[in-house]
Amino acid sequence: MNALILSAVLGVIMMFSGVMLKQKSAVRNIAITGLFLLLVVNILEMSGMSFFRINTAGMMHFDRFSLLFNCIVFFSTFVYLLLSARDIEKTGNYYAEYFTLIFFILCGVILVSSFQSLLILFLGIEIISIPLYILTGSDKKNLKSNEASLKYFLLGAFSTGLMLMGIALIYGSVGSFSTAQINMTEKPGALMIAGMILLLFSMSFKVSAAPFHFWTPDVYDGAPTVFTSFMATIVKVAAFIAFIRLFGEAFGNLQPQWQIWIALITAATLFIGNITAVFQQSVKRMLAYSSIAQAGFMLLSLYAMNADAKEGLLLYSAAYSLATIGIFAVLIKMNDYTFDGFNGLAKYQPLLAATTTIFLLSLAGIPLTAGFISKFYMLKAAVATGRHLWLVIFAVLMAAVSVYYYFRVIQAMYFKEGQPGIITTSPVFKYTLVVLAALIIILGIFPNLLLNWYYF
Amino acid sequence: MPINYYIFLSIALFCIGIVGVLTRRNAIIIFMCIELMMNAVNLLLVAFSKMHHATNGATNASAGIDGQIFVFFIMVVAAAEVSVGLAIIVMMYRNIHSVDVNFLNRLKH
Amino acid sequence: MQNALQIAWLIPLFPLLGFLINGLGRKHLSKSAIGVIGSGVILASFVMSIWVFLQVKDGNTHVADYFNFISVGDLSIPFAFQLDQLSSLFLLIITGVGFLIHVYSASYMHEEKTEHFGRYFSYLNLFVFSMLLLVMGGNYVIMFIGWEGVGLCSYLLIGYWFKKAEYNKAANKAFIMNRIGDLAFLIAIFWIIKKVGNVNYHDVFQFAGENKFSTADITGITLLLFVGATGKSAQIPLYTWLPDAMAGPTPVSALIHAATMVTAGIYMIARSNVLYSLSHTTMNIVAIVGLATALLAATIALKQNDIKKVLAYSTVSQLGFMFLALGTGAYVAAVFHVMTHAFFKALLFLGSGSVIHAMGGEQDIRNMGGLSKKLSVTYFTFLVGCIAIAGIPPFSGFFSKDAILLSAFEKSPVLYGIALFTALLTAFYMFRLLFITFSGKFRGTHEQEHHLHESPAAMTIPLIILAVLSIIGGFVGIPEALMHGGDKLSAFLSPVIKPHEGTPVSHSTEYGLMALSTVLVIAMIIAAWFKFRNYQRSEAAGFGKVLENKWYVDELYDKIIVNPLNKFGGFLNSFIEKFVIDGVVNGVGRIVNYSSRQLRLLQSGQVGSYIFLMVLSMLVVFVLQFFLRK
Amino acid sequence: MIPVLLILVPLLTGLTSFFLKNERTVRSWALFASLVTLAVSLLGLTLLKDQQYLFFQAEWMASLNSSFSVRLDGMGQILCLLNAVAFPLIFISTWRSNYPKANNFFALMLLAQAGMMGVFLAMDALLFYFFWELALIPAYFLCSQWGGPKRIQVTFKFFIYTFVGSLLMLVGILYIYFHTKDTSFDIASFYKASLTAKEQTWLFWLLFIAFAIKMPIFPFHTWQPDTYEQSPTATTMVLSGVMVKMGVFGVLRWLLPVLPDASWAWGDSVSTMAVAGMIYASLIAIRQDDLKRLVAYSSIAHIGLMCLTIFSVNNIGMQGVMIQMFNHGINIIGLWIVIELIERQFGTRKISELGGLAQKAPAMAILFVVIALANIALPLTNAFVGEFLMFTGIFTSTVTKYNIWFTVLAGLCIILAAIYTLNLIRKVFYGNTVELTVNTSDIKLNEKLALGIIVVLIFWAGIYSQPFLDVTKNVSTDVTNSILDKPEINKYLRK
Amino acid sequence: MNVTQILFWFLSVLALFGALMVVTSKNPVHSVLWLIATFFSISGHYILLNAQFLAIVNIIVYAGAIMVLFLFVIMLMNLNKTTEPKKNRWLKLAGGVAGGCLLLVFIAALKSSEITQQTAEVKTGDIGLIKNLGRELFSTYVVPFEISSILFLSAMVGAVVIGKKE
Repeated sequence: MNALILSAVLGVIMMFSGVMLKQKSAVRNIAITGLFLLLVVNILEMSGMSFFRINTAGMMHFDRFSLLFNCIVFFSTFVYLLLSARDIEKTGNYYAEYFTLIFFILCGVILVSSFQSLLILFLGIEIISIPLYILTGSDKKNLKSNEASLKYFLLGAFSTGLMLMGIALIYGSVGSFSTAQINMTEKPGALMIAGMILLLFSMSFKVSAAPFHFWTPDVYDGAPTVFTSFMATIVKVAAFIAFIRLFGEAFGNLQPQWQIWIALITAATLFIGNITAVFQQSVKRMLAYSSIAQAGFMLLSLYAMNADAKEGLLLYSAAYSLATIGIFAVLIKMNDYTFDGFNGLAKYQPLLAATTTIFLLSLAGIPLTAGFISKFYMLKAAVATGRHLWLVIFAVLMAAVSVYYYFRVIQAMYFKEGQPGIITTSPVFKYTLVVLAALIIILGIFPNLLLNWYYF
Repeated sequence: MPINYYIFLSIALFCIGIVGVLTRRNAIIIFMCIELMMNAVNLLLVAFSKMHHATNGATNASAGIDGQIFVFFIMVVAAAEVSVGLAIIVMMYRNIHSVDVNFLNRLKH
Repeated sequence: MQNALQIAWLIPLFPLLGFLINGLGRKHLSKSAIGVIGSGVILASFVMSIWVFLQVKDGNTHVADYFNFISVGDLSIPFAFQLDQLSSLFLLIITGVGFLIHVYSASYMHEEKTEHFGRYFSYLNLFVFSMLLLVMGGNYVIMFIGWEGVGLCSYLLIGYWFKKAEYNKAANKAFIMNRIGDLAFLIAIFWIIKKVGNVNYHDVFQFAGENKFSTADITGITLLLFVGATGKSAQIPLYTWLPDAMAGPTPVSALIHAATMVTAGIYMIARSNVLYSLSHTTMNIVAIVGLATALLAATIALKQNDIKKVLAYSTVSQLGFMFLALGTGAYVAAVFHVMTHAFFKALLFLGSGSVIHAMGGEQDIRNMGGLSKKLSVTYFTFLVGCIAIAGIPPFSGFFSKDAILLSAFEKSPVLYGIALFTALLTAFYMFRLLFITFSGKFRGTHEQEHHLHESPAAMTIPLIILAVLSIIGGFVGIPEALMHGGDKLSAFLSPVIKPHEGTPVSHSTEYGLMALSTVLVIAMIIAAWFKFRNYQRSEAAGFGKVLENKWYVDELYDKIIVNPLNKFGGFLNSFIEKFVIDGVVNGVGRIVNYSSRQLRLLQSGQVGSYIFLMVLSMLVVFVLQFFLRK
Repeated sequence: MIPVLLILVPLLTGLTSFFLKNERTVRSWALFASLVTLAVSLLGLTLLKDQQYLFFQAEWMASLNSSFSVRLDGMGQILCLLNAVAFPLIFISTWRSNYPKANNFFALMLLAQAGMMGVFLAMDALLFYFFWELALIPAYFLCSQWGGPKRIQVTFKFFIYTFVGSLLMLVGILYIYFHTKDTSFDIASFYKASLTAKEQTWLFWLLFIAFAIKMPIFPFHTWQPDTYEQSPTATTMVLSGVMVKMGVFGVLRWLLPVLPDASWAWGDSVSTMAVAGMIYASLIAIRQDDLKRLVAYSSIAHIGLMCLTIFSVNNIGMQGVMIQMFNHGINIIGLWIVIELIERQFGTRKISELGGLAQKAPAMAILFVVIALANIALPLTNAFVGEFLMFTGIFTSTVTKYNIWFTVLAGLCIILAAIYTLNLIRKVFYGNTVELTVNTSDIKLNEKLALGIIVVLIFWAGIYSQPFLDVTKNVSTDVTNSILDKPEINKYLRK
Repeated sequence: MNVTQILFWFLSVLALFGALMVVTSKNPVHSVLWLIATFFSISGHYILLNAQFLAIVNIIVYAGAIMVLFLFVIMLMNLNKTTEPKKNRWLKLAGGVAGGCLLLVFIAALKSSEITQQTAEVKTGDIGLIKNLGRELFSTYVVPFEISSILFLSAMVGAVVIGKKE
């Protein structure tokens, strides 16, 4: 609750700071400081210091899982701002408003990570989505950005419709929006199952799982790269948390009904994400597909829905967000988003290349990186179910395919000759990248540094 | 009224909305169809709300009220969505002087 | 005096040292030093061998375990030497004849560069070392080490002039053919290990003695050992390397053909006589293969024009005789023939070397003739060799060959008949060689004629010594029929080789057979004299052509084994590997790429189609969930 | 203590190497580091042989029941020794090779060494997997950065291929993990895992494919010739000398004892594959014109023999495999050294373009011939001992009824090996010089030193192999008995 | 059939017909008008269900504000003519068939759902009254209510960011 209120307040503060302050750097610094504060108050809440006592009538519950997840999100956003805040400012004139929207989105993230009622889930998702439509279209002169925004909006609204229908059907069956109530259903009727499936679809849409992923490549590609970074990481993992909470807490007892569908969706997502990414020529679009592929891996946790899955999802959120933010931060600095644009980067920017390599290795799931250990947890969770092992094997095969496109970037950077456009980076940027890379490796070797928080 | 009537009516409206989304090319009309879908949901929710009230109203006077409140929130969200959505459509129109979604094909593959 | 056996490890050590010194110091030592060291170490071994022989003759035998060569679990293979009658006899032959060849080589190879001279001697020493290891080894594995060692050395020596491509090919051929035999030998060893759990002669023979081998096992083991022997001792089907091995320097041929290498097979079978005696099948096969080889090689030798090739085929043929002896159970006769053969074949080869030396490297007998005048020592010693190999009493070859023929007769008159026929052929082609080379007119170039000279003493003295040995060497094995107690060799070897248990023929028959063979041989010689005394070059035709081309066996092998193998390899390489196996692997990649390209099209950019696909999948899920799912 | 040092020394020195800028310094540093590793390895073999020095365990991922536990047992000893010996040899022999960005090169080499050390030492499945990949990544970068013209595609294929394998292995490991009694990654728990025959079967294939790709076993081998051909030779040495042993090692440590029933049941199939691969690779080797490819295929054949032996499950053979891993590593590094010299001097590896080197470079010729002959297992060289034991093992195997066939067919490869090796020697070293080789110079001191050491090792292990055999004695018995002593298998054995 | 039922059927038919007309009208303005008609009929349903507050809000917010906004935009863009070019007929058909199938599947799946026997109260029940709803909204649902302000804030910011001409 600390974080929710603070981030809403911070959003308003940002709104006004845009009006009051003329200096961009001041606005930026406020935002970064604000995020830091957010992180701090959230950690305080984790350690039991909750500033507000508000009765949510059982509609929200801030447990360790959600709080830890929020920590990850805030930290990722913090890193994201450190790396890319300057680039946010370059997108358009309303830089303060962009920060405002980011804070509002964080509100939504907090909501979806701690909802106990479908109403909150719905509100949270809308609070995430609506600012995102705007951010996507924030590069107003750019037709691609326009197009992405409109597509996102139309498809997003459509999926909202599906979700509402699902909620309505479930309400009809149960008579309540409370997840606990829903989960108490003894014998699910058609209404319940239809509602659940509709929710499955709409959540799949939000996490860009196949076959509801179609918006993702276009939107990620069209949106200004800084915001793609934000969308592909923080927003996506937030959707996942909502997903796993919803299906764990509201439909936990219906697992036999939905597990096979999740398995199929997982397989389809892995397949489409990975395979389609192979042929991409633009790194940005490749990353869009890769985010679908990664979503496929994260879906394994939903499929498994056990203790390992939750731990794994936390790890995955951290690993995936950090690495992707890192890559996007570097990508933003590039003039040319194609693979060839990366040619010879190692020669001119060894540090950038080295850290990018670590991020890519992490995404590809190579051991000693956080990416591996999180994938490992996912596989572990899936294997622990003892069923549908074909899915696990399929997943690892697809992970191997993913190596193909991630390594194309590495190949371009290290093994090919070329002259990447002039890249200017600040020292802070570089240090942050290095710290990020180090963090990914440390997390890869000692995942317990993060997971211990979950339990203690 | 048997609840099934309401269910079928809502579903029918909902599906008509979907058909509209599928068949129309005008972004505004697509958007309107989505609004239609939401209204179908609203109707269904209210019907359910009354249904639950009919079943449980004896023990709990406010049984089913949450359904109507949900409808209220949906309307809130819809309003917000419409403002943003129309803004986006207008922005789009400014740039390409069309609201035909078939022209949205720079981003593909 | 017991300690000769204790320090018998010196025998192989000397040549090994020689190998190391000559090998490492070949650039720093002078030629004479190399020659002295190279020959000296063999002499030292020879002296040691005599010492050992004397001890063994007194009835002392010794098995010495030095260290564990391989010890794994229950399997323990010691690095052991076994010094007994058989090995000491071979030691004498190897080091004795080997020494003479070394001495001869020092002179023969004097034209070589110091560096290569050193290399040559180091190879020779290594050769002797390997052979010593082979015969001294106290178990099959040590024998195998020597066995492969001689194969290696023959490879090195045959390819000694490594600049010449065909020499190298011959060397490769020798090694590979040997390897085929070696493989069989190895498998036999495994078989023995499987059954006996051990490879020590003592244990194996004891095991065999207790009749613990099943018939299948014993037949399998002995046959495999025999296949090994065919490789090393150039029997059908693995004999073709030996004539090609003439590519090496002539003394090397002498060493290979006389003292070492080719006798290894005989030694091995003689050593394993306990096993062989248990398997009649194998024995018959050995006899038949031996005889067939003897005949085949003899026919080929009839038409060869290369002086060394003739000798080579004669070796193959003689080895066939030895196998015939082994196959008929006359192990002693085989060993006896090994010994006499060592003398006269070394003599013949060295003699031919002397001729070649004199002719300035010319080896084709058609270009020789009338050399007897210029090369009198060579001529006379060569003549002795020919008489010995033809088997005219009282030359050594007579006694050994007679023993073989006799055992063949005891086994079956048919064998005897063919063997005798082969022996006659031997006499014929040897004297053909002699006459063409030494009689008649000189047919070479003028330069060669001018160059003709008798070889230096270092070469002729070994010839003379060997000639003497060829004459008297047979007296250790005079048949009982001629002299009571004359067969000293059998007596000497009796602890190792059980006396031959055949149905003995009567002495009168024996006399008859001896007389028959002697008379016929002399007749053949006379026939050869008339035919070849004034040889004129002529092209072979018809059947002669077939013989000249060695029955086209090499070509046959090329056609049915080498070429198909090569083609198959090429097929695997260029088709299976590239298109099938790699094709599958790359195909997976291509499929991924292709599906990527196709799947990409799903992302049409059209909102309508996106929603359509979403609705479609919803439909599918609903239908499946509600109507098809149980 | 020792195992930790074995991993840490190359790891840390490797990481520091990234920051050394001077090429000479980094070369010396890498050589020094590799010598220290060698010293540590030798120390573990000689002075500090007690268990307390050879075992180390530290907490790591306690929630998964996985710990950082490393132990030097016999097989680890011999392979770590190989690993430790290989690197100084490689560094010495390539002292004169020029590598741009030498610091990265040597750093990656050392990291690869650390990874392989870890593989050989790990006593925890997860740790094993970690190191398994850690060894692969540097190799990938080494090959793609410093390799031949087609390096990028080829190495990439190699990487993805092996990566697929290892991911499958990971799935297998996870499955076994959930079926251990105490849900632990510890090797002891793995050995006691309770798995049904059906589960074992598919787990077996999951793991085996990973190892088979690494070894490589026909038909999973196609990455190998290409990769060897395209890699810088120093890396090829690492790949073929040490890294392929990871596959063999994996089978010995993580497959046979963990899945004994399946290993026994599928032994014949695997053996058939191995034998087919041996003959296949040998026949192809005969037709190769490229030195590197030839050696690559010969390596496939040799490894095939090891695989065949392993699945014959026989103590004698098992010992053979273990020392043969060492021997093969040493020999093949020797071969690569010479090939590297040839390539560096003439710029070609085509056999058909070379000839007559023995005249101009006798020392190289002699050393090469010795190593090549060792490679075809001539007696008194190291490989003979290994192959002899292996063949004995195959022949006396009690688990298969095709042992004679396997022996004979595998034996054919001995002959084929002789054919291609001797042809190689003949064409490259003998005969007359060709245009390219007229002005050949002989090898330099450093190369002589490296080759000399190899030759010494060849003869040492060939003549007096007992010390090596003693090291692996217990391990090999354990591995063998893990299958043979199982009652349900034991009753089917052919006595 | 009493008045309620007649009303119900009338409103239902009107809603469905309106909805169909929204989808099929060539002229966007007609679509808007038909949509408004549909909304009115839905509001009628609300009244029938005694959800008076929602009926009013629906008319004010939806039919009034939102649809006017739509109309406004359409007029602004001058789209009141039949500007929509012909869409591929097959695609249209496919869309229609898919939607129709979905409808069929839904109805088939839900026709025998767990609550088939239940009925919705018509004309009775006071939960839909403003008083009750208001109390509930500002007690139990106050947090979501407040949170929805964030939504509006972001929509407002969005309208500024997107809509303002530069």
